[in-house]
Amino acid sequence: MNAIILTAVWGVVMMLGGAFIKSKTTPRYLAIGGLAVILIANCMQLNSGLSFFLVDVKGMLQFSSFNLTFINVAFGCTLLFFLLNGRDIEKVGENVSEYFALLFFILCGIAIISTFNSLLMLFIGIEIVSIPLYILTGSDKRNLKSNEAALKYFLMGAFSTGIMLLGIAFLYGGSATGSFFITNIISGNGPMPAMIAAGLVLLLVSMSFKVSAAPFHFWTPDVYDGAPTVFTSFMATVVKSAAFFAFVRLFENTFGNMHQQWQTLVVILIAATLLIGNLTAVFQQSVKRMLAYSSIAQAGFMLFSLFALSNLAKEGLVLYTAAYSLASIGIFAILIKMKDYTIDGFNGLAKQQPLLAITASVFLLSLTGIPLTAGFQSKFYMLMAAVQNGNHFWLVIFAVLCAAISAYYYFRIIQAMFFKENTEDTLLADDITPAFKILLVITSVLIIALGLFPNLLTSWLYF
Amino acid sequence: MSNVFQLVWLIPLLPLLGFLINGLGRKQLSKTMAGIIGSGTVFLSFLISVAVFYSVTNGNTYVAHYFDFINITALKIGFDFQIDQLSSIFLLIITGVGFLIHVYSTAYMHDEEPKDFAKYFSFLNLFIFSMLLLVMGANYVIMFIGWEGVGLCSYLLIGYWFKNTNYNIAAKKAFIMNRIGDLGFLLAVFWLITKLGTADYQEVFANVSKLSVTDITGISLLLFVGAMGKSAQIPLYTWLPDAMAGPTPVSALIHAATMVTAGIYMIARSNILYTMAPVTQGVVAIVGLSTAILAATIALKQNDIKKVLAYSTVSQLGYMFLALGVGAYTGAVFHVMTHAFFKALLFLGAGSVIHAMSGEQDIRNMGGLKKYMRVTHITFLLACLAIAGMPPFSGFFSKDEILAAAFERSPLLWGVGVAGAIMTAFYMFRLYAMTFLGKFRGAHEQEHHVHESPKAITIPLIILAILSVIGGWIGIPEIFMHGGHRLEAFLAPVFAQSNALTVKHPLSHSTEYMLMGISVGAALVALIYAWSKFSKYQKTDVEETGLGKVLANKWYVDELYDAIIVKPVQSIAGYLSNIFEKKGIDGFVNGVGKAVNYSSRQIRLLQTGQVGTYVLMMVLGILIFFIIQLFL
Amino acid sequence: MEIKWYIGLAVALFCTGIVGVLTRRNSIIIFMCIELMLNAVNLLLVAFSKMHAASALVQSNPNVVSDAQIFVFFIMVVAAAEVSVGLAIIVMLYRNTHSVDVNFLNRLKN
Amino acid sequence: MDPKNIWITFPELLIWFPLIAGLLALVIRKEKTVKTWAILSSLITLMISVASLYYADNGKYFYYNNVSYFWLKNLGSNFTLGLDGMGHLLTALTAVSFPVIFIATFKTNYKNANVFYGLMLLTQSGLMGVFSAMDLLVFYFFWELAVIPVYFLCSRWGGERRIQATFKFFVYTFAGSLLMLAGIIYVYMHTVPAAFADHSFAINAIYSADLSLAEKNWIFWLFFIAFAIKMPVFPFHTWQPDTYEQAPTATTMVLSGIMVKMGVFAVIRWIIPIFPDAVLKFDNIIIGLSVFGMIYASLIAIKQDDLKRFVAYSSIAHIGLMCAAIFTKTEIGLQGVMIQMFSHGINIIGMWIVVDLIEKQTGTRKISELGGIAQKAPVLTIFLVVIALANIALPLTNAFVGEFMMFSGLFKFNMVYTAFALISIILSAVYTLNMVQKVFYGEANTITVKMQEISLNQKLILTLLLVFIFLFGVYPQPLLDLTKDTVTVIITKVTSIK
Amino acid sequence: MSLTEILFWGLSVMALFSAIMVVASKSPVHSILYLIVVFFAISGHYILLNAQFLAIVNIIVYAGAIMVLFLFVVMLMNLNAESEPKKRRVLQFAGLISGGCLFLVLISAISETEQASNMVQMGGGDYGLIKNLGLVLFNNYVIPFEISSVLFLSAMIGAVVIGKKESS
Repeated sequence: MNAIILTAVWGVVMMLGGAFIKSKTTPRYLAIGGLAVILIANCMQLNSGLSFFLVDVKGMLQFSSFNLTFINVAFGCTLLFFLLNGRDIEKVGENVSEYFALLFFILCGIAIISTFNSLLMLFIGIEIVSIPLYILTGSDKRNLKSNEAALKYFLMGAFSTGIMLLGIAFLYGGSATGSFFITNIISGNGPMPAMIAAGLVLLLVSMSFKVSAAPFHFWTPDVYDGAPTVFTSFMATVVKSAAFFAFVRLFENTFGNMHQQWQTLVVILIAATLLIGNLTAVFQQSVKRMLAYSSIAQAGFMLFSLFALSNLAKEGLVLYTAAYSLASIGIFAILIKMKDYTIDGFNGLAKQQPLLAITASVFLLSLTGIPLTAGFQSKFYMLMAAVQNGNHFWLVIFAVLCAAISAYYYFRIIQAMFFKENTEDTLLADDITPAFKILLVITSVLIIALGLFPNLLTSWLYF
Repeated sequence: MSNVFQLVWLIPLLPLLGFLINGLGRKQLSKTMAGIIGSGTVFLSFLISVAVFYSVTNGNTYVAHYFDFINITALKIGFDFQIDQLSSIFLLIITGVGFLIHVYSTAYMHDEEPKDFAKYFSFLNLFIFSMLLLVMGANYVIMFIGWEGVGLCSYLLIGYWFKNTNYNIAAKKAFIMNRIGDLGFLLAVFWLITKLGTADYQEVFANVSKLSVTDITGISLLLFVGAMGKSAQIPLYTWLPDAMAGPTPVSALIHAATMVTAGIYMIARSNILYTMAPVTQGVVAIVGLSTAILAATIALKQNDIKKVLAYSTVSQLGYMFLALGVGAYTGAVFHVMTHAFFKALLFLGAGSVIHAMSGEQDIRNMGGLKKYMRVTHITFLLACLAIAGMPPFSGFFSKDEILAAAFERSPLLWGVGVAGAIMTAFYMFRLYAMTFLGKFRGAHEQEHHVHESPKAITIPLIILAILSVIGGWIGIPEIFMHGGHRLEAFLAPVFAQSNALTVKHPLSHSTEYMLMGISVGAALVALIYAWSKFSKYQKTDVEETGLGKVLANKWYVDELYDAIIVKPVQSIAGYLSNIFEKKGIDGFVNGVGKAVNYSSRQIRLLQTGQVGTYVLMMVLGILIFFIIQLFL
Repeated sequence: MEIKWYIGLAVALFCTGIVGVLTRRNSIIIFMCIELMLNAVNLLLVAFSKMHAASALVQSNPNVVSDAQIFVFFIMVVAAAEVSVGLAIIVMLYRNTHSVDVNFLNRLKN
Repeated sequence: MDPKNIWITFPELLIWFPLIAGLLALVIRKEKTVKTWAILSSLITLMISVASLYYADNGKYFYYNNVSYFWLKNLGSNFTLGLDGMGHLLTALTAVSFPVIFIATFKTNYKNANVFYGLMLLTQSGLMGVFSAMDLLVFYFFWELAVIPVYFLCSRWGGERRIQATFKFFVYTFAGSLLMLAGIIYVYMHTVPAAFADHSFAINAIYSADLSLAEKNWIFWLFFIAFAIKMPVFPFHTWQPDTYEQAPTATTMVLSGIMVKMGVFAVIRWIIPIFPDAVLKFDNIIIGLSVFGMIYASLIAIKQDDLKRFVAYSSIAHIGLMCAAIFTKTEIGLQGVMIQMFSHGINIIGMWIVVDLIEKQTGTRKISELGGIAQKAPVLTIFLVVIALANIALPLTNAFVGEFMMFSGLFKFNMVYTAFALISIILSAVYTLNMVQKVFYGEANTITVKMQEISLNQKLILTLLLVFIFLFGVYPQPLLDLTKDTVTVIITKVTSIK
Repeated sequence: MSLTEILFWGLSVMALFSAIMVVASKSPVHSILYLIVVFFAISGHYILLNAQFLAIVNIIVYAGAIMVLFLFVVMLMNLNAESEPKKRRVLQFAGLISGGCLFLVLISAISETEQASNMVQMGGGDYGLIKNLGLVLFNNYVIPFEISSVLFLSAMIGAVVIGKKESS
């Protein structure tokens, strides 16, 4: 509860701050400080179940240590994101504190969808996440790309909302007791009534849309490409992770005991997502767009948690979200500093900015899933969960082959940075502050630490 | 006497030391020093060998175990030496003849640079070492070590003048053909190991009864393949003539006296296997005989003095295999010995001639040398008589024994053998006559500096000449002298097992006399004819025609091999490396990459950038999911 | 009245909305079609609520029905919020390009 | 003192010391210093390994050679290291090779030498890990980690086509090891849960995994393909010639001398004990493949004009024999493989050193352009000839023992294969002698005329290699004793199910 | 055929027809007007189902506020029939087909099940009255109610951020 309320409140604070604070940098510090406090508060709730607000949530929200840990991960990543990219947020437009306010509202939504227990909360939460995102996507108003992205995102997002609502309606209609609580929509594990099935498919589709799983991923590349890069970074990491978390929680609690009856759909989703994501990423010239596709590819791997729906899978999901978010935030942070977003723009970066190059390669290796990085551990968990599940082992094989393809495009950047010379020696990246470098190093250290000892994170999930 | 056996390990070690000293110190050592070290070490081991020889006369066998070469539960191969009558004889031949040739070389190679001189001697010593290893080893693995070692040395020595590409090619050919033979040898050894779990002579021969007939036949045949390679039998004989590229002493030592007889040693060593495999015996006999004939025919038309000798070597080796094939192991060894004497002598003589003619090898440009080089001439003549099988020279006894044994098996073998003997007599005396008789046909400046060779060359010649005269008297057949065949008595323990298995039905004296008479008489006729024909030979530049041409071109065997083996292999290799590897396998691997790229370029077109199409896709997706979920 | 008729009607409206989204290029119309879809859902929810009201288990859980109607209420709330943002975006777009055609801007693709 | 509480064990030392040394090397700026440091540290590693060989007897000194700490406990994977006979052998090879490589390439200068040597040392640490891992997951970790530095080494300091070639190598091996990962997980999921823990990656648990025949038969391939790519076995070999050709020679030595052994090692350590039935089922296919690969590679080697490619293909042929010998599952064959792993490492590194010397001096690797070096550099020639002859397994050189035993193992398995395999022995003689003749004999030409005799330290190194070659050629017994136990264990795994 | 049924069918036909007109009619203004008609029809249905509160809210919020907003925007841009370029026939056709298929699939899947024949309680039951809804809303649904304020806040900020003219 702490997280939800505090973020909402802090969002309001930021909003009002926008009205009174003229300085451009203050909102940043305000936001960072606030988020830190919120993080601590959430930790307190996680540790000792201590909540500042005694609210009877009527079972609509559920604050298990599992959910709270995920909120920690999401907020932690966001904090890192603020620290790394605060200055760049200021560059986007002039109403900085509004952006921060929106970001806080999104965090509030994230807190909701990672603790929801009723379809209503899910719906509201997702809307709270989406609507500010539409705005942030379009926040670079002069830039037509940004406009286009915003429009596309908005229209398709609204459309998917419609789909989701129809699904919810069918679930409500189909459920014997007529309830919106995810846990008692279905009782027993008999064959699925048609209405429930219809609702399931529609929900699956709309959630797949949110986590950009093929064939419902089409908005992703365009929106990620068009949105201001800072916000792309946020969207592609924290928001997507949260969506995944909601996705898995929803399906586990609602349809968990009919798992076998809808696994096929997930298999199709995974196969399509992995294939399209990886294959399309190969040819991209713009790193930003390539990362967009790679995020689709990574989603394919995360979907394994939906495929397996075991404790291992859920641990894996949290680990994966952490690993993926850390690495992507890092690589985006570096990308933002680059002058030229094409892969050739990275040529010879190792000469000019060795530290950037090294950390960047750590992030990329983690995304590829090389051992010693968190990326490997998370993929490893996912595959383990999938194998443990027992069906469709071929899917695992397929997944690892796709991972091999992913090495292909991630390493293109590494090659550019280390083994290619930049022909005209212009400055490749600018305003690299020492603090920024330190943060990058910290991030990579985190990644490697998680790669060595995933228990650091997973051990928080249950107790 | 046993203390002698304690010294056995010195026999191979001394030449090895010589090799090391000469090899490492070749920059520092003077020629004389190198020569002394080279010959001295061999001489010492010769002395020890003599002692050893006398201590095995009483028929005992000595096996020395030094350390485990390979020792695992499945297989134990010790680094062991076995000294018995057979090996001691070979020890004598190798070290004795080897020593003479070392001495000879000191003079023959005198024009070499000091360091090359030392190198030469180190190689010679290395060869002696490997050869000794070959004959002393107490199991097939040690034998194989020596076996490949001598192959290596012959490679190094043939290619001694490494600047000349043809020599290198000849050396390579020798090595590779030997390798082909070794393949057979190895397979045989593996077979033994697989069936008996050991490669020790004594254990193998003791348990030979455990082997099935197929096993024995297979093993013995494969061993024989090895012998083909080393001892230059059909089809692997073509390297030997080319090997004449090496310095003449090398040809004398390796390609006449010792290495090429390794095959005979090996078969004699494993005689029991052959006695128990009649099929193999047949094969051996036939291969041997046909080699003898083929080589002889080729030798008829050769004009290079060393080539003639080389082919005669091949054909003599053929005789030895004939002997082995018909079970006359003693005869084979006997012939090895005598052949070692007179063939070494012939080569050394030829070397002396070449030396005198300052490198000229074509006998058409020689003639009338007898008045210039007395010693060489006499010794050479003696050797020719010996190889032609004229009594009482050594060759007569050994060859006669072989022919007799062949007759026992079948008169046909004998007949062909005699034909070979006749040709031998003919081409040897053609050679002799064209070289020493008639008048000098060489250039003038050559004539001026034709001279008798120095002592270091002539003395070995004389010693060998004596040996090739009297060498045969240790094997006088029964009919001349009772118990005259001392060699047979001496070797009896080695062949005891086989003799026990073979039923002897000795020829009546009359037949034996008749056979001898025929062969000797025929040979004599050929001899005289050749003498008279070629003593007044005139250089003519008429092209050889018909059969002559074929013979002069060695039945075109090299061309044949080139066409059916070398060329195909080369073209296959070319195809594989240029087409199959690049286009095929690597093409596939890169093709995967290309495919990924291509499909990437295609799939990304789905991303049309139009909301309409995106939503359409989504709706289609929904449709598919519905159908799957609700109706399947 | 059997529920299937309501389902039929709602789904029909919903699909009409979808068809609209698929076939039109004017972003405002598309947006309106989406609103149509939402309303179809609202109708369906209310119908379902009354269906559950008819079934016996209402007694066990009295506010099954009102749950759905409140859900509808929230949908309307959200829809209102969405509309404000959506129209804002469309207007912004119009300001920059003087067009409301969804395919007019096609910089982002492949 | 009680051996139980010794504070560090040999495998740890062997892994951590190179790692730390490498990290230190990264920060040293001066080139000379970093070179000396690299040599020094590798020598220390060598000493450590020698010491470990002294304590090799696991019966007596178990606690010196085995260690395990908790790692991913909840996954049942502990950080378990251990050195058995095979481990000792290969760590020793690694420890010997690196100083040799460093000293031999002392003359070559690299830009940012510190990074170069740092990465080299990291590679060493990774290799040590691979050879001493007693936990499947740990093994996989090191298996990947050993490759990453090599990737950077090759693509940073390699030849002009380095990036593509190395990348091909990387993706190829990466794909392979990912397949293996899938297999690993599958096996792990079928390990019998221990009393308290869940499934486990510990070597014994993995060995006794409860897999049905059908499962074994196809999981086997997931592992085998990964290792086959690394070895490489025909037809997975095409990355190798390109990589060897493009990589900097020092790295090529590591690749060919040690890395390929990873594949062979892994097959022996993991495949045979885990999938004995599958091994029995597929041995014919694989041995056939390997034997064909031997002949194939030898034939191609005949046609190679580039010395590096030439060596690469000859190495493929040798590896083919090792692979075949492993799958004969005979004691003698496996012992042969053990010796050959060591010998091949020594010999091929020697080959590379000579090739490198020639390239450095003449600036070309084209066999057709060289010739007559024997006049200019007789000593070099002698070394090359000896190494080349060792490479074609001439008796009394180390390779002979190995190949002899492997062949007789193969013969035990099947005579026909042996006959074919032996053909490649002939071919190897053909191509080696061709090379020797074309490069070293004949008249010196304009390119080779400026060849000079090799320097002292190179002489020393090559002499050292020669010592190894002849020592283990004449008296291989120590190696055999070292690996005897390992082989027996492996063999029993197979024979027990027959 | 009872009165409610007649009303039901009438309203349904009206709703469907005008919905189709929304999609089909050229000029945006017409579409908006048709949409308003749809909303009215749906409100009618709500009343039939005795959900008065929703009926009213629907009229006020949708037909009143939202549609007016739409109308306002359309007027502002003075879009007319000609301003919209034709979409490619193929796409339109495909859209039509797939939409129809979706309809058929859903209906055919659901209408057969026994659930589908459950009766709907027309009229009766006072769940839909403001009083009850209000009670439930402020007891059980206070959390979402509060939280939706966040939604509105963000929507508001969004409108501001996007609508505000950038200085410079």
